[in-house]
Amino acid sequence: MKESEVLLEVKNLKTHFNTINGVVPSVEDVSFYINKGEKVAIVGESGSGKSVTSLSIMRLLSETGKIIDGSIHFCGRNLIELSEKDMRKIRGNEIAMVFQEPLSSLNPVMTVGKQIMESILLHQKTRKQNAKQQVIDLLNKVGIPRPEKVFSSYPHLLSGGMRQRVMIAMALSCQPKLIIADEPTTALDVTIQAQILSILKELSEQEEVAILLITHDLGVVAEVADRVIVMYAGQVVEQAEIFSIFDYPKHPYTKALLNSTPKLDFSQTELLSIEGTVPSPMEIPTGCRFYDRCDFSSEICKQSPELKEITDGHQVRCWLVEEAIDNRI
Amino acid sequence: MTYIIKKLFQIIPVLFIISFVVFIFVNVSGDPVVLMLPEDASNEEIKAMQESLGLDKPVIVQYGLFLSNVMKGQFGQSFVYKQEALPIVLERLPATFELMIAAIIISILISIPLGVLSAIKRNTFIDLFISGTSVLGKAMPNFWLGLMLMLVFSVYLQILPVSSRGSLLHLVLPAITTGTAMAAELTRMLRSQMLDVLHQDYMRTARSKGLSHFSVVYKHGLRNSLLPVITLIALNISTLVGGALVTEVVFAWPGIGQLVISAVHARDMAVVQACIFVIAIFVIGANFLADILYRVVDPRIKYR
Amino acid sequence: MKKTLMFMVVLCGLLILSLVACSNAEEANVDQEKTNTEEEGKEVSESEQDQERILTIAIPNDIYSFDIHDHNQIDTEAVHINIFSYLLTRQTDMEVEPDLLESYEPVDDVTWAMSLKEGITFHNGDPLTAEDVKFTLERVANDDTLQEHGRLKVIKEVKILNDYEFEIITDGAQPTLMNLLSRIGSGILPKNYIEENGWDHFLSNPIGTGPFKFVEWRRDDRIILEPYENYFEGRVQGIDQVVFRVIPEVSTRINELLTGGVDIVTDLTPDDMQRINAQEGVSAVSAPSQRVGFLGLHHGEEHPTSDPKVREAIELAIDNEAITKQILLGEATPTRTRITPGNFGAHPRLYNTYLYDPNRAKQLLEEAGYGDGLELTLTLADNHYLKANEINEVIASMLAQVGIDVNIQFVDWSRFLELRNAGDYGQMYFAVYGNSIFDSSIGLQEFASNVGWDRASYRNEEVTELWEQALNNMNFDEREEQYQRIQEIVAEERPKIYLYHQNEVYGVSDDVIFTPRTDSMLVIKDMRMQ
Amino acid sequence: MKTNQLTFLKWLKMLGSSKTGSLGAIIILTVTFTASFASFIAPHDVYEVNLNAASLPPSWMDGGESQYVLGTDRLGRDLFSRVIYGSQISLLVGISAVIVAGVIGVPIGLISGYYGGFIDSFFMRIVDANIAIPVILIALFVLGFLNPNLIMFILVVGVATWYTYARVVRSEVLSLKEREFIKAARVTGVRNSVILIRHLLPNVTSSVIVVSTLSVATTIIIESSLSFLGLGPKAITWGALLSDGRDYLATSWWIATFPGIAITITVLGIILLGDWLRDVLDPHSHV
Repeated sequence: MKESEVLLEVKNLKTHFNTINGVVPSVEDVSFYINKGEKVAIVGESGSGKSVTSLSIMRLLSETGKIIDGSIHFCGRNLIELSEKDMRKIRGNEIAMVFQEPLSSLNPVMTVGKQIMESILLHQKTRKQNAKQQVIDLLNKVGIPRPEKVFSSYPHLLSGGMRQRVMIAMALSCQPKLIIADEPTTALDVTIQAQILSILKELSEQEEVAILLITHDLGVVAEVADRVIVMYAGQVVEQAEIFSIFDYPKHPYTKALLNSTPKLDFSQTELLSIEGTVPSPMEIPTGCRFYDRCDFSSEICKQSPELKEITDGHQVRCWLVEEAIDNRI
Repeated sequence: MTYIIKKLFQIIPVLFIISFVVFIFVNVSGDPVVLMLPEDASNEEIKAMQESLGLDKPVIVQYGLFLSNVMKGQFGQSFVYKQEALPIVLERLPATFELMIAAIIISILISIPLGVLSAIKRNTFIDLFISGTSVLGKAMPNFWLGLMLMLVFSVYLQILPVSSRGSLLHLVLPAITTGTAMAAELTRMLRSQMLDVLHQDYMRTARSKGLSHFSVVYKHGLRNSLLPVITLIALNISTLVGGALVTEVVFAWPGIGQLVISAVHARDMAVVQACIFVIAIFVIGANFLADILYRVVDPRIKYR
Repeated sequence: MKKTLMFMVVLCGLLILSLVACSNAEEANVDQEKTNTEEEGKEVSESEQDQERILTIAIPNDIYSFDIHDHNQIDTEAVHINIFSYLLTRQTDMEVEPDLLESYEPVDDVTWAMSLKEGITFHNGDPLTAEDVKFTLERVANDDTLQEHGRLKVIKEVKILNDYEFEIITDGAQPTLMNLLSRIGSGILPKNYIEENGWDHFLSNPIGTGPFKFVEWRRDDRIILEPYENYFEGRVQGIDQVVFRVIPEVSTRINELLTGGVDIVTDLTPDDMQRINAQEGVSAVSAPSQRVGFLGLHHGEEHPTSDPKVREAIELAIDNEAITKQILLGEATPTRTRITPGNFGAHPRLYNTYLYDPNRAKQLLEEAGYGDGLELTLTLADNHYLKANEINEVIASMLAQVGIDVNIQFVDWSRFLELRNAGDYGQMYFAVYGNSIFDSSIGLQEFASNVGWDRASYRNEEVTELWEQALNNMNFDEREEQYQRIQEIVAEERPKIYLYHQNEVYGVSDDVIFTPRTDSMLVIKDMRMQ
Repeated sequence: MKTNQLTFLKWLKMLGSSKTGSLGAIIILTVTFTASFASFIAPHDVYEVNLNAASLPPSWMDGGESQYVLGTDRLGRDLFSRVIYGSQISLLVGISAVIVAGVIGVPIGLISGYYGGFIDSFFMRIVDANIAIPVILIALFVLGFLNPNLIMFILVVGVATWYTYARVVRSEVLSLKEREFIKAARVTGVRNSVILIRHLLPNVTSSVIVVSTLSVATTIIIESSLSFLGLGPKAITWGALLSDGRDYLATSWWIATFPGIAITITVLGIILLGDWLRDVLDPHSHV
């Protein structure tokens, strides 16, 4: 795995937001990588910086957000240094996104077909007629019945699951190398969630697309991902293969997450059981950021821990890791 | 369809109310006869004139007559023009219509780039400048703006004709004068709509497809922000007509505005009544159209 | 972001460009059509000799209709006079001369024998005959719904002698008949044309025997006339088309003149003269009109103005010259009578003079028992007469200086007429009256009988007697004396206080020779284009 | 008392944080102040004619006199004093017309929205009829046929613009009606009049205030347009000064310019303040 081709490599990413109250660090020193065709999940509560990370990769941060430091290498090119024009060639074409809320993420006054066709016409030299056929094929592929009809419907006429399929079709439309799916199933019913996830997984395998799945739901992670990155308060706190995370979680936060994740069916109400909330980016404590909520915190935790590789491909940011390993396993 | 029919049925009582109010006002107002006679006419002459116009009949009878005539499109003889009032008014309608359309087009042409720019450049100097100008546009009385534009562009620069209706050039200043207030309103509205839309998820989706900022704003943003603009234009038609009345006087534009103002001064009841009806139907029609248009353009509303 | 900005700038630029391009295209079109229908006066001044010479005149109000006998508007008659010829007409010096008539002479006190010039044709080619005269005059004389009826109802009958000769028989001796027949009332209509095509057809396609024929009337916009080739005095030379443009707003009218859009502008204020004269190529001209401004005073006993001393005090308190010099900038003459020079019965001693003595005015008020002050209401039609708002504000301040507090009541024109006719104008009203027939009978009749409509309640037996005697008096010298005597009595007793005789102000392009007329008519055949 | 002071301070602080809002407030305060103390501020009698000082330019120009800061009009009356007095009448007229419109429109909107059904459609048809005729045409019509004076003008504009309030209040009431506290009140049998006055009225106040501020501006503009058309209320209003001065635009520009500036700045202030109020009171509405 180590030697397989790296598709995306994020190194020491730092993203800040300028607000009326000053500069807010949202993502702090985040590093990870995705291999070709690999399915990686970033997990964390809201406010952990996982969405900002994904938007940083796409360079779609709102006006106030800014990448301060770090690099994002995609197929050998540093996305941060690309011109806006070159970046536009990558968006939708090589990296595509699937967003959380399919209704609001689709333009309400444009037909579904047009919206999908838009990126095909933008990135590929095809005639309109061909593009239309492509779109219908895509709609077929994502399991939409009667694609011709859906082609000319408006988003509000479709069901939530259909809309998300449309979003996936849109993401797949230019055969990208990476799809970033930002909470793709949160807004959907549980049964639909499963369908969407399986479509996503199947298609990515079929088309050899890598997936970066952003979610707060470990249940979803289990369904799809090969590897998991756990983020907390703008930092990566643990990174490992899916089995390592589920079987041998190291960071107290990951453990809490796992404990608080009930059965798949109740995933909506999950994280309430971890006491306290993610510290607001305004008032991040020095030292370990999980300090206030950690059951195991001690004096040393008042200093910032480093992300350390403890076993092959398993990294943890915690002073107590060794201790923890000793005690628990 | 049923929606359209329902809407059409709502127009009938509206017209009835207008007819009633118009009639009452005309009747409590003064006697038109004195104006029609020479300054040195005698009392007998005045009386004779009143009788010949049927102004000596009871008010109720006059209203009954009035209503049945209105249905037939007859508002009576204009005593100034010595002919049926409605054709006189309809004769002016194209001029006013032309002015209105031009004013609407100009205000849209002005407000779209300004409103969008001001939203994109939110809280910058450009935004402040545009917002300030649009407030000024609302704060300036129509006739004042018209006279100023005329002085600058026609008298000093001599690049546009001073007044009257004719070529497209003649239309420029009156249309700007009439449209400015609405352009200001539209700009302010588009700005806030656009600000709203810019934060919508589908804008991010569009950008994630690799569309340029411009096509995101114009292809995806503008269309969504423009929907409420239709409603706003419809709501403002009435005010726009009001502004056109003044503009017509300033630029000697031969439309309904000039007609109604001279008719009011001359107390030419028939013409005033016909003008009010024609304008009212014009405004109601425009609103009706806007309503339908909105339903056609916005796929989210089903209009059946 | 920068690119967006750039794009916006480009977009705006494109919009403006396309607008300009469109208008250029339009202009090109206009250029092509210039030889046919170009109407802009500006083009004329630049045009070569072989191009159309179009005279454009800006007037404040549209004409009422082409029923020349059913309006009471000087503005409208000023246009009509170019299409319709009258039996008699006033020359530029206001002398009455025959127009359609070859000759006219009295047969007895009530009969006039007249003959038409031969070979006169209407614009459709029909010859003018005595039939048309009879048709026209008897229509006006008999149809009491026509506004001109009041003036020509004195005509009892028109007797046709042959194609060109006829007699007018009046109701009693009518010394003013010649005055009446030199107005629009004697504008002759085409009998056959009207009877064949109907009245409505005539109103939309009027024809007359005048120097210009009707081409087009766009209501509230313009009236277009062209010279009539077979006009009986010969086709008007040097003018190929006349356009009357309706421009209600005075500053717009002036702007049109300054930019060459029109050649003549009517109805200006003296204040505008300075601006016009400051520009090259145009100038302001003025001429005495028939209009006299005055204060009407209520004589009802409940009003202090029924006291002659108060009335005299009011006259003495007003500095007429301040009004004529400073408000009207010299474009007016102080007067103490309504009958100004040029009108039959004018009283030279009462013209170009005024009484001003504020101290005496105060004294008179004290004598009348108003030493502690007096409060009066003055009613005025808002913005209706030239500079009237300012003039009345000044009068109020002048009266205030002698101890009369004046409360000015501004009302709109029709309301003013109502109040005036009902006598509900308080103690005073201000108005400016004209005199369309150049005779004292009209100007003085209100003092003589109860035909006055201001309910001023002024009565004077001598005045009544004199006026009635003068009305049908064919001895013109005696008649003149009778009228002058009435004016003396009026000036003495002050039922009205006359203030000034006003000039009419016009703006004229230097390309046009135009002499303003006292009767405010715009007689185009007397104008010349250079 | 103390809580009042606190809320006042809070508002002042909120106002201070908005540049445009505070600019609007400063303008309106200044205008209101001048209007209230016009007789103390104005150096001359507004009716005082002095033909020897006619058409003097502003004092800083050649030929200007220091006692006439903004110059004089055609009759030598002090323009500064007239503009100051104009603020008094213009504001008074604007505010009174708004009150008239509100007094008619708010109750109708409340009733229409609350009861719905026939009453609602009845009033809404009247509203439609009213909208169909431009306010300025109504004013032109009524004032042209009756005597144009200040009271008449206020009544006409008030009566012609009530529908704005009726519509705004009605739509507010329609959404409030679905809220729990109104539903609860209705179920527990609280009298309709009580619900209307105690529960609904206070909740629509903020929208009414926003609409009112902007209406004052509209009224001032309408007044000046009517003066231009020769049917304005005969009084020393800015509109009348502006429209009377237009004939001297080329010769004595100051006669019309200063009233024009006064109108523009005041309306500007009102709109800025109104926008701010809207943002603060009613963050959800955009139009």
